[in-house]
Amino acid sequence: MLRIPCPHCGARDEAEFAYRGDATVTRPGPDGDIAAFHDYLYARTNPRGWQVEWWQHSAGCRAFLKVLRHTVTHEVRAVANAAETLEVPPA
Amino acid sequence: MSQPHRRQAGGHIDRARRLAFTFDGRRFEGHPGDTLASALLANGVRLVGRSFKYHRPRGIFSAGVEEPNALVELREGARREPNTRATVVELFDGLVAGSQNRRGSLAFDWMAAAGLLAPWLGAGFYYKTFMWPAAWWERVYEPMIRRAAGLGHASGMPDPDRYEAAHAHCDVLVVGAGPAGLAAARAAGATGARVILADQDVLLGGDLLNEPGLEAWRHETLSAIAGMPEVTVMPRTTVFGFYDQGVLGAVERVADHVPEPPPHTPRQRAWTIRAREVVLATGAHERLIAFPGNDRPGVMLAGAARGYARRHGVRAGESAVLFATHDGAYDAAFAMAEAGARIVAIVDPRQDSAAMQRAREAGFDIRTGSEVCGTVGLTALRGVSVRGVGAAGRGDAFAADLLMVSGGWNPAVHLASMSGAPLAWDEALLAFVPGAPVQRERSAGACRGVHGIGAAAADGAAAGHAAAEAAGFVAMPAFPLPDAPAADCRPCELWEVKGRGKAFVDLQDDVTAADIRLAHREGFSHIEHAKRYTTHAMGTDQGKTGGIVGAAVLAEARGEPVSRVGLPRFRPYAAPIAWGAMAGEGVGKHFQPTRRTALHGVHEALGAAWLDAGIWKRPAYYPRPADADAWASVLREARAVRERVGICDVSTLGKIMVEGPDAATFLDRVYANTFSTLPIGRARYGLMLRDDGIVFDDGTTSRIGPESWFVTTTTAQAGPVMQHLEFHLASAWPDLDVSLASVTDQWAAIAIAGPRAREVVAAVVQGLDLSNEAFPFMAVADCTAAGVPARLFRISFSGELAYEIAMPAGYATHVWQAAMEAGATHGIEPYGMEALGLLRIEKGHVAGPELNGQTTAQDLGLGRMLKKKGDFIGRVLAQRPGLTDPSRPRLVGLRSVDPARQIRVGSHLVLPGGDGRSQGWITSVTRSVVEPGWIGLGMLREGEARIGSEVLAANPLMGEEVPVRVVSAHMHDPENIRVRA
Amino acid sequence: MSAPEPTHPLAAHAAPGRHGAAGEAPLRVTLPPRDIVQVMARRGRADALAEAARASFGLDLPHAGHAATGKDATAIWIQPGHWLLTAPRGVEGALAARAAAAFAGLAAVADQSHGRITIAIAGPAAHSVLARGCRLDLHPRAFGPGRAAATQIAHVGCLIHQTDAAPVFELTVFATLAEPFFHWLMEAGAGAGVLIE
Amino acid sequence: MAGYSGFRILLEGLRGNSGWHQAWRKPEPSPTYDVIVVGGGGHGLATAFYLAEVHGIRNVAVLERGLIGQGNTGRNTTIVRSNYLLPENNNFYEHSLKLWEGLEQSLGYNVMMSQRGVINLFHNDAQRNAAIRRGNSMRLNGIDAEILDREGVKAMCPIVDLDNGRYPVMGGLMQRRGGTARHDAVAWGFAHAADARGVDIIEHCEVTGMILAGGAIQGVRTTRGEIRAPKVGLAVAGHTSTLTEMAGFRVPIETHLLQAFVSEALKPLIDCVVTFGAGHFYISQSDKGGLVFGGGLDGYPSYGQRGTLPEAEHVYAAGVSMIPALGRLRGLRSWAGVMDMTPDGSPYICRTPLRGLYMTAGWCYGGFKATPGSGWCHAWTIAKDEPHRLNAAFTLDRFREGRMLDERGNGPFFWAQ
Repeated sequence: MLRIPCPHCGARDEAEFAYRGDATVTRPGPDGDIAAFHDYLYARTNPRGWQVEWWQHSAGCRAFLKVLRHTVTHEVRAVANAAETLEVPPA
Repeated sequence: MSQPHRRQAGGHIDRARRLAFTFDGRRFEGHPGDTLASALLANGVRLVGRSFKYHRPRGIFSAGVEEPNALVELREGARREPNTRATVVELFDGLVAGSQNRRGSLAFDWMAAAGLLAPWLGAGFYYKTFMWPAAWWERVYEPMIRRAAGLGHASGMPDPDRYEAAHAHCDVLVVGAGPAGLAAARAAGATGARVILADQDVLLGGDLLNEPGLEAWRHETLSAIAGMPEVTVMPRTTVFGFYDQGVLGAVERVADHVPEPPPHTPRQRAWTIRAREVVLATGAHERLIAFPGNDRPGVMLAGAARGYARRHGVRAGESAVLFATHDGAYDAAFAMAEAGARIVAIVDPRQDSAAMQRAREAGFDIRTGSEVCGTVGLTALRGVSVRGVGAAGRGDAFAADLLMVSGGWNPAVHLASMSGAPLAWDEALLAFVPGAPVQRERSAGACRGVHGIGAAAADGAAAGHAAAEAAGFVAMPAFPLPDAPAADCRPCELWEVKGRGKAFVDLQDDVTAADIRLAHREGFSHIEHAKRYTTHAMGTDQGKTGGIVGAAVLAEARGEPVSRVGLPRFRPYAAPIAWGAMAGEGVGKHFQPTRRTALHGVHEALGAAWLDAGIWKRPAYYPRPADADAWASVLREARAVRERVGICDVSTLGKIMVEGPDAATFLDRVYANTFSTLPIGRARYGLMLRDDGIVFDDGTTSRIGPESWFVTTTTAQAGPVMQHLEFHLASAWPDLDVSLASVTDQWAAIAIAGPRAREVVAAVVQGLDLSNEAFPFMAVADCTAAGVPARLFRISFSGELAYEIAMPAGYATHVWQAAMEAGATHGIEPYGMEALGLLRIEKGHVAGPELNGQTTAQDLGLGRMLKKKGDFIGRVLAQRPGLTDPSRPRLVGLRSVDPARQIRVGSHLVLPGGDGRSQGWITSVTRSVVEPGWIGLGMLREGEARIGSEVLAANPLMGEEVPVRVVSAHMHDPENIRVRA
Repeated sequence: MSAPEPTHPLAAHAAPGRHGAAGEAPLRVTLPPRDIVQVMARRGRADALAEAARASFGLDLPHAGHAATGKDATAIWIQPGHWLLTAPRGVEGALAARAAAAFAGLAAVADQSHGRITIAIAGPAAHSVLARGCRLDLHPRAFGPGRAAATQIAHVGCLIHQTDAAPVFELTVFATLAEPFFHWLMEAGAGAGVLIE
Repeated sequence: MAGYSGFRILLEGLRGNSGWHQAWRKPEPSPTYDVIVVGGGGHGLATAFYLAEVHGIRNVAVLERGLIGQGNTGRNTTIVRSNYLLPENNNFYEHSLKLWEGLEQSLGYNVMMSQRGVINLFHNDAQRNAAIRRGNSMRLNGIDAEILDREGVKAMCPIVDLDNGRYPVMGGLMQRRGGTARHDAVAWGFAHAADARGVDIIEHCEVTGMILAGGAIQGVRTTRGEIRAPKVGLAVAGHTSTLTEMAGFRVPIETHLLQAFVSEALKPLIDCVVTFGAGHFYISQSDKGGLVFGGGLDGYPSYGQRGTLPEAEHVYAAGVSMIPALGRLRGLRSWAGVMDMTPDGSPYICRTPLRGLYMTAGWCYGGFKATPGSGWCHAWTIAKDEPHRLNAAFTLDRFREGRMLDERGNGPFFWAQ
């Protein structure tokens, strides 16, 4: 079971969180065209390894968090607030 | 009722008390401290079950969770538990058990005829036959196979017992309370760390329970642990799984040792344990040796026989042969001799060893360099054949009723493996031991190959210290460890004795060494393929005693070392777990919480018929004695709204307070239509799209102040909309200063609708001019209603003049009653969801069935709402050709041509005289009060062009085909005169 | 017409008296009436908001995971920039009006007095009862008086605020889900016994 | 090689079962093939079988990085059905179901296809209406479907508690021709039959790179050397993104894990496949007697092939809610597969941006029942370099065009399908 260290609430069980997609894609601005929105919504790197993801602490503080997590080991290495940037470590 | 095989004294048995039980209807007695297996053995019951495939007679093979054979149906009636291992059932007074997987009696199971067909029933035979004729599989072959297969019978009745979930946190979790686990818990506990010590047994001590000489140390250790306030001891608790990030699952058997749970007590409790550090002290399972006839009742693991003799004071046999490949098993012979059994012979493939010397000094007949090559007996062992290792022939016969076997020990690495740790081959022990940990865990004692009580305890103490230190605690001084010489458990390599007859590697599923070799011949040479092809190690025991033996047979066939072959991957669960325990208490009525509005009691008092809307309970309609049926109630309620006035609880709609300097900008982006232009004190219907251009939700949203908005959502999407808003604020527009608060629970809401609504509302609400000029359609104002603060909206879902009064939820009943009183003279009637649906279908308002996540704004006739200027969620991708395709089905109204013929939601629309292909479908249906008959809404290709024509509502599922006329979706008051009245 | 007494969602479910087993140390349960206001800080106005809270309510707005009690109100951190301000039940809307006045321009204020209800539990069984559904570590080394945490118990969102080491926990839940939550609490407490006061 | 039959079993039994040979050869890879299929699960093996059987293309290699049938083919809950709403889906799955119905005879291998009926329970009007729409869509496309009332459900599956206290059962949508099959045998049967037609099945051969030239694929690099072919088909459920990354493009796929469970073996208790409508849960009973059951995704991307407790607890709770008699039975094992989840829940069988590279992917958790249909359509697409009409809609480009196949309207969220 995942335990995600919420920067506000501390380590909490996976059951309190909701995954909300790849956080490395950025929503295009008002000038975005179909291709840009297509890539934002659909095209995925889907790495077998480290990935930065959106998770909402939905049953806790409701913050949307960026979580650096490994998709094979499930290790959570870093959690940040939405405005912060998390770097994906080299493979 | 004597217990002829019970010792006079010794062991952890309370001989002063007697417990009566029955097995297959025969009455027996045992004592507290017994397992069902030990009590059966004490009474001389040897035949306990039948095997899976060949229905061979089987007895008690082990003394623990690893038991493959002695599976029984425990208890009766709704509490019957099939496949229960007699070796772990604590005996209680009144226990009832029966044998399983037999046709006829246990002694004369006619399914045992399958054994005669064994040459044709080898591994995977069923993949190669039963193919012709094709139709026979379901009719003939499969039912035959299914009846023959399976083990015990489920009761088929609802389980009467209750289960609990529970959560725990600790610094150090110690799994297993044998010598290593006890020492680990004591060492870790002494540091002040929070420790949980869990063991599946009722008595803690593991192998110490077989050593009377070490009882003092066991007691002293337990009392030391009991004195540590932060150490929690959990007996009868099986840790079944090691999950990511230090989370383990365990099941505590709270009331399995009594006939039924006492009041307010669950049968079992499922623990989720979060541990910073884990010490695995799970011990080892003794392994079998594959030799012909190694399954006969009376063939038993040596350690089990020793345990029955020492712990339970039971002789598993009166004349015993020991077949062992290492010194660690010899104590079984001494234990049996102490217990009064005759040791017929000790058979050992080795030539000499320290244990042999001692055994020889004790006067035992040792057959060195020998192996057991066969057994005799039908439903119980009568004799054993012994020959020189690898020799030909049948060997020498020895009469015996117990054959104790030990091929070495398999460390119980299940949890370590589940934690992610690789397994490493230990050439000395001929066993897999845990490799380098991946998680914060360490193994101690026999589960990593450290045998002997003294050595295991020392290993456990070190692990406990290390774990506590790793968790940030300071290690404390050492404590005395048990002084016990360790026997050498390194076996000589002997996995299989080849000969005539079946040599089983998996006793439960009847997998023989020959099956493994057949699998190899057929190319299923990898252990995972061989396992699946033969079902080796897939029984309830998961191959705990024979898994490695099968791997070794495969290794020999492949000409490779066992270490190369490996074991199949370990998956949860370490031992089978009760379904009810995993489910916990959130089942049945409590599977999901029931959400109730503040007016729930009002609806109850009105005798509402209920419906489920997500987790909400909502009134469907309010039946009255005079109503002939449900439709009569619904039509009556709807007619009241169309003709007079009705009142409805609309509290379940999602309500979100949106406030801040950027609130208007935010709403313009999340709604497809414009909100920033909305004046204060006005509401507007809003449409939200998803980013993919599909309609997400709708609702009316009001401007309460310059920066303050009151957003409503549909009932179903309240949660998703909130998350959608929060997500975009956090991820896409972090620059916007907007606060969101869900106020769904704070505000209850009542709709009052109908031509007389104004009079009723005017009588309830104070301080507002309700004239059409002062308070027109889509007006919003704060007010007082029946003396409580409230907010009034002039909005309509029904197509009539209507208002919604929102008030703090605690006052909802008060306001409802005030409205009912005020409406009495106007003939007010409460209406439920069915009438609400009727009214909105007549009006052509879309709702859940149309907003189903597959429709665009254009599909729903709402395309004109999309703003032309400015960005909003869904704008770009809504322009994709597939979504703007004019041939997409569009929303239309439908009316049954024959008013008496019912149409149904889910019918497809097909063209009369056409090819029968679906041109659309019906989304919503009701009977109409405006123009009697059946009407509906639907999605239809070229819908607008077909208005006025007839199509067929095809419902082949129910054998119906009903002509319907395509009409405008807005069947009632299309000019909106009534809502603006 | 004066405002009537609001209906409590548990009025029909929390009859005073003993429930469950007849233990010597039952879980003691009360339903303290509370006014509850959600306070949501404006962007960049945290310092001014904190100052206003000190001035008007005599409390320091607490950090994540904590609660702070002032002269007549308690503030509980619930999410970044959001607090629940609670006080014993008073005149309808008065706490919200006070907060709105005190925090004008600094925070949005939403009255939640009817949207949330508070259940207080006390007694030595409180920890083990909560452990039946609460996934958090409430051990004195990890939690304690003045600590607060939002979580989920039996599928219902629950704000846990420990007010006393005795221990006493105040559990604040959504009003429309109060009944199933209370049912869970009664079931969880049945083994120890429950005394509804 | 002699085929399998009851007669041969009789013969072999009489001579000590010594005459059985490898069910498929273990060849060394050749340097070139006409077609390489990457992935030795059911879909890849079926692709190879139909290439040989239908299109006469026998110079085919199936490259499997581990053992055949050990990925999702061996990790599912063995359900076979074609009860879909959208015509693009139900026509495809119906074709697949028809292939299933004759699979034993086509392959000469008993995959134990058991048409015991699949019932989707519904618990409220909205669910019933959706079931009727789906059932009628099936019927109008020539697929069997029946609507069951409460008594009908009781007759098919008496152990279901119709009144489960929270969400009483209103009825069910049943596809009688749906059922289960023995998952491992599907891989072995396709392997056996493809091998017999000349296909090289090469295990322990992991693809590590793609050989590209001029915008077209030339072959693959593997742990056993370079293998060349003008056409390469991917059938690597769960790992599609890893392979397409080698080919230089991204696909609309996120890999998620799905748990499955089996109970201890029992005498016959449940005779059909039944799904709970009020929570994620479905169950059937294997011929060996184990109850095979599962639920929804754990909810986050994972290649880990292991599930976690919270979703398992939900599955068990839903199970007891639907069938209270399950409470005293025991869960024996749990495991997880990793799924290619797509943003509309529907698959891809198509050409790719790279010439000569094809894929069958994105099966979400519907891959097992699709096995023969997927292989058949994939083989067609490879052989003809264009899709069959049955898979014409299963393209990667449908999201650019706005032609999603969103069966349940859950929106563009991989984890919500």
